[in-house]
Amino acid sequence: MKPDGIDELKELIAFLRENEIAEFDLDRGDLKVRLKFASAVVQAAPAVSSGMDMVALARLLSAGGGAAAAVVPVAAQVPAIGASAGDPPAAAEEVLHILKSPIVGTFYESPSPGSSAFVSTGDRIDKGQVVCIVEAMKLMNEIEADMSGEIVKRLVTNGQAVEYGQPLFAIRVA
Amino acid sequence: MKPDGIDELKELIAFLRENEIAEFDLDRGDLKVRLKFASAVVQAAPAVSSGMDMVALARLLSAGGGAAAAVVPVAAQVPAIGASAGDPPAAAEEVLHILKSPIVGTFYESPSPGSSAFVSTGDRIDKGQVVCIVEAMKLMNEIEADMSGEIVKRLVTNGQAVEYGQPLFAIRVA
Amino acid sequence: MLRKVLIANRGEIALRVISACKELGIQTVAVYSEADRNSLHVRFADEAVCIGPPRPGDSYLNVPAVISAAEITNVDAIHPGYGLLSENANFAEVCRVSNIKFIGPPPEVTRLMGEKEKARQAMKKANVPILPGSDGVVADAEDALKWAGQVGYPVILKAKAGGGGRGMRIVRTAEELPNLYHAASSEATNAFGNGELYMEKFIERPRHIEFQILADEHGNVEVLFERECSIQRRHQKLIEEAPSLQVTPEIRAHLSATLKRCLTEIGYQNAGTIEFLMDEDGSIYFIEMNTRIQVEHPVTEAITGVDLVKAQLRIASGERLDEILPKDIQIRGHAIECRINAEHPHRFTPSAGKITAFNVPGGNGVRVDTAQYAEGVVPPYYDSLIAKLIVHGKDREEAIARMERALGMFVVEGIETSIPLHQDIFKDAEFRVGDFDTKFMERFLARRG
Amino acid sequence: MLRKVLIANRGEIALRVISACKELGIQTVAVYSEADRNSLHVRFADEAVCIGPPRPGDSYLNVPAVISAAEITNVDAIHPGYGLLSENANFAEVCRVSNIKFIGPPPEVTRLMGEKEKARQAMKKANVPILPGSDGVVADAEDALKWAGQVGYPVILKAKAGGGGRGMRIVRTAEELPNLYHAASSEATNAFGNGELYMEKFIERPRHIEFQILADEHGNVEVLFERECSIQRRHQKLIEEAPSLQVTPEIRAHLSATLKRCLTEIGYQNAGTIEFLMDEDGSIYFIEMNTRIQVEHPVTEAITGVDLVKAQLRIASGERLDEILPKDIQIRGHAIECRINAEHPHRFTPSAGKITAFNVPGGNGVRVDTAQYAEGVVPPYYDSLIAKLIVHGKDREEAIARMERALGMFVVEGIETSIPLHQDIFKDAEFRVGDFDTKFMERFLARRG
Repeated sequence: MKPDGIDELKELIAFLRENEIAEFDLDRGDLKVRLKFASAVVQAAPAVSSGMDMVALARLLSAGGGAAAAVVPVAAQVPAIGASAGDPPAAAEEVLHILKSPIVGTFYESPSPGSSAFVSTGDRIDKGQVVCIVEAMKLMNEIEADMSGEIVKRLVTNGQAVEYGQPLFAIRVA
Repeated sequence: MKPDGIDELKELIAFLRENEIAEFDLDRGDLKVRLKFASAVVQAAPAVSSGMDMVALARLLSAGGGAAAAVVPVAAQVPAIGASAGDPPAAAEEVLHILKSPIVGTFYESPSPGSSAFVSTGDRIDKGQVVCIVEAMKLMNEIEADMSGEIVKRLVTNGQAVEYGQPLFAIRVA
Repeated sequence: MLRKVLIANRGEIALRVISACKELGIQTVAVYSEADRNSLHVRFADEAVCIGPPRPGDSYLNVPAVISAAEITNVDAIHPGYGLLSENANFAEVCRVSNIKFIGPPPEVTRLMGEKEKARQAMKKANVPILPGSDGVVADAEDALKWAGQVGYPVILKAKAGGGGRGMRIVRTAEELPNLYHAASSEATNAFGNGELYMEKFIERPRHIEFQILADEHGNVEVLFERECSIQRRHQKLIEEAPSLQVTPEIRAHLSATLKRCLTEIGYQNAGTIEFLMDEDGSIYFIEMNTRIQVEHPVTEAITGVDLVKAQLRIASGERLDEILPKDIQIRGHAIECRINAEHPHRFTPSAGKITAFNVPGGNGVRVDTAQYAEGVVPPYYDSLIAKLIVHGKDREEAIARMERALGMFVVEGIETSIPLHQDIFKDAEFRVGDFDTKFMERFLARRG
Repeated sequence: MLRKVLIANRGEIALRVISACKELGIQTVAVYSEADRNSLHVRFADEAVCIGPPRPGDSYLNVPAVISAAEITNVDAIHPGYGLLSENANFAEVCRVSNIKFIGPPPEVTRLMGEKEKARQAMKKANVPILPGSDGVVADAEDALKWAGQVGYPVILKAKAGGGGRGMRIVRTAEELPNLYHAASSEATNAFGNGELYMEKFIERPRHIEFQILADEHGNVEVLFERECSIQRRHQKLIEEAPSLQVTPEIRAHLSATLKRCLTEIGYQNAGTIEFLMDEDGSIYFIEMNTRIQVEHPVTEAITGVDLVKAQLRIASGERLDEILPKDIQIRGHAIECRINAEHPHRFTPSAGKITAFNVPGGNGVRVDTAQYAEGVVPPYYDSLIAKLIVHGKDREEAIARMERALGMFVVEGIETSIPLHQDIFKDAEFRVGDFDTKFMERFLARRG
């Protein structure tokens, strides 16, 4: 399997399936694969592989001289968009920048209830521009964009509790 | 298995399937494989390796350049001599037969103290020939050769306690 | 003190005995089948001897192999654990002939207790209550009425030649007896060509209660209270607790005194358990004696602070009970054990295989007895018990809460276990109230659907 | 009862508090740094909030982050565990302002006990014995002789301006005092330009003894006996036991009564520990109070049967001690704890990394408190404690034997741990006799070479 072996990975999975493999681990040099077919898991099992994001996996696997391995841990909280664990292999792939919450608190889209949102999907924003508020301990903390670009998606809802590092906005970097 | 060893991986899996393996772990140098067949998960009792052809497996696994031995499950009792994991697959290899103790007890080389040994290194023996005694519960159990051939090495010393399955003699099968 | 002991068992109980030996400074020898080569009892014993292929008959039940292993390792004694050779009087006799101490009662006592009717008579002689029976067939309905009048209703009529429920009737009042007698008798005649009936006291809601005893080799016997073991499925215990909610201090004191006398007379030695059925009205009837350490012994250890396996080893070393036990043993708190089996929690099918993740719960009041570990394998050849989870709390309520949190923190992946079943049982209202009997699991499984 | 509690800690103590909450039916919220994402306290809590990057200052010690996490999860209370924010009076005050119950004493009490001299005075006022000191500098050798005559020899002279041992002399008799006084004073003058000296009672072989207390919010205080914590290296406790071999029933009863009175006066609430130094002659002197649950609390739980963390939660829920504790708490048996650290057993260098195998000992009388597991990672950012191994036996001898067998069955691979160090200590004759002091580890390490 070569570094860019998405096709081979697919082939392998198909082959495993054909052979009615239930679980499969492979660890070879900088490559690690672990999977469990959903059908084989009789029930109740922690669905490690269900919802396995093949694109993200491929990106991880293709991470060139890959230092770390692609793992699928129990509580893997890899955000669907923009895991950006490596550089784009081919071009085509668009990598979005994720603006994460620097603090724990409550997310607000606007400076006060009823007023309009700081930013909306499709807006162009500049680095340093206030994009939302995270309230912590009664303090309204203005959160500034850390990159210029275009808001592609807001990833939380107004009034939602957010933890440290939680993705708030996906930004197409200009 | 070479970096592009998907074919060999397939061959291995086919082999495992043929041999009705339920689960398989391999850890050799930088290669680790672990799998579980779906059919085995559903049934009870995967009887891991019993009856598995270790020599054939060794040959299969030695295809690559891998250093360490192919180890498998729990009870795999690869005898020191003759497992030949790792060396060239081709002919050259001499496979020795290991005569194991069928019971727990004390090994004696001769019928009584002072008398000469049943067999010595270099002796030709026939299947069914008594090669030693294992004393258990005051009973002298005569152990017979289960193959004809030549005694290459005695693997225990006179008067030594032996457990079930302990290698007693290495025999070059004629 | 014994110098070196061979443990003729596997799994958690082998490890339990090894632990006790280590704490007493006794050397240990493990025996193992080819399937158990990587087991923890092999790893933690001072020596280990492979005694045969995986099948128990070829290894753990193979008397010559076990004795030979004991001889080549030069041990003083063999601890048989539970199951396997533990109640095999012949094995105990071979040990004796081979000059190896068998850690348990003498073979004669094991043999006596192994024969149901003889054991019943021995107990009866010592005034231990046994389940009343008609001592042979009753002549007719008249005779049956008389007998039932003596022991009290309900009673059960059973065909002498019978089986499978035919010729069997439960009788709850004197009025219905004659009709039921004739129905049963003619059913028996039709089915077996023999209409003779015998009778027994019938217990509507039997509880399984057992008493732990210890006896030294100098004629002293102590009773370490009871365990409640009614949560069973097909006669396999699933959950045990101590003390029993139903055993009053009076019953406990009275029965303890009787058992002490009885077992002294019999000449019992080492650890043993006397099993009873208990009626709703608190009447209690001897069923049988187990002449070995019990799977569920840890609940007794929890409430008494006595290490039963260490006591076994010290008794076998010739010590006296008054050297081994504290003066005044009190029941302290409440303990519950769940048997964690490698089996499907709904279908009860065994689930052997490799354990991929294994995280045992710990913390206050939690004990785990297990020989399993992450990356270990549950072989298909032996019983499905992979761990015992025991909790101890100041009362039953605390013990239940503790068990629930411990079950929730017990992670086993790779195989199916009974953990989800136990979690469901602990949520069950009937279980929580504690007023159950040996038919609990039938009702529970019907409720769960 | 509290409805939902946030645990402002990590590792084994976070899991310990989660367990206690589960047993009381309280919902739990874990907080975690990015380094602890896969930790068991995150897995077993009902909810979990990431509060910052790995460094403690940015996460576990970050007050706004912890309070915000409590606010967005709408908890009633915060349990601080030990270390981290547990003795931070300002944090307790922020909790109060935020209408979140801080599970511990009021900030005023924490603050009082945090200031050494104030704490000493508070204790002295309540007749708790404190280490005698000269209340400021002594005027001259004459004055020093007089003071030493009052408190008894040995005493120690210390430079008021001093440090590093200069201007310091231990005085064992009145005869040698004048010369030593002048030597110390001139040494101090030379070193610091100030020859003033003060004096303290000197303890040749100090034992570290501490008393566990519980106080409710209604003015009731109970003392749950003492712990012996003299086995320390660089003021880090390694092994703790309860009870202490040196504390007589008289000392225990007298001190308990005094502490009860004292802490009632101070208005103490929740769990706390009073640390003492004990002299060879049995004299005992207050050092400081820890206003939180202690790492070594399980040894007290083992000998008393009281769940201290559940007691904390129930106290914070407003319950009274007489509802929480049994009428008559007795010391039962002997308990010992080993702190298993991720560090080299000889060089004491920390050893972070991935744990490849992790098999905790179980069985009778063994408790393990840990948040580690096979394939888990010990991050390099926090303290090195990865597990507490606690044993309980009928006496110290049984506890020691049990600890030795449990240490031998504790398998940790992938990182270095202090297990081999503990095994060596348990073999040490001085340790086994039990007659040691806080300088034990120095002697032990010198012996071991």
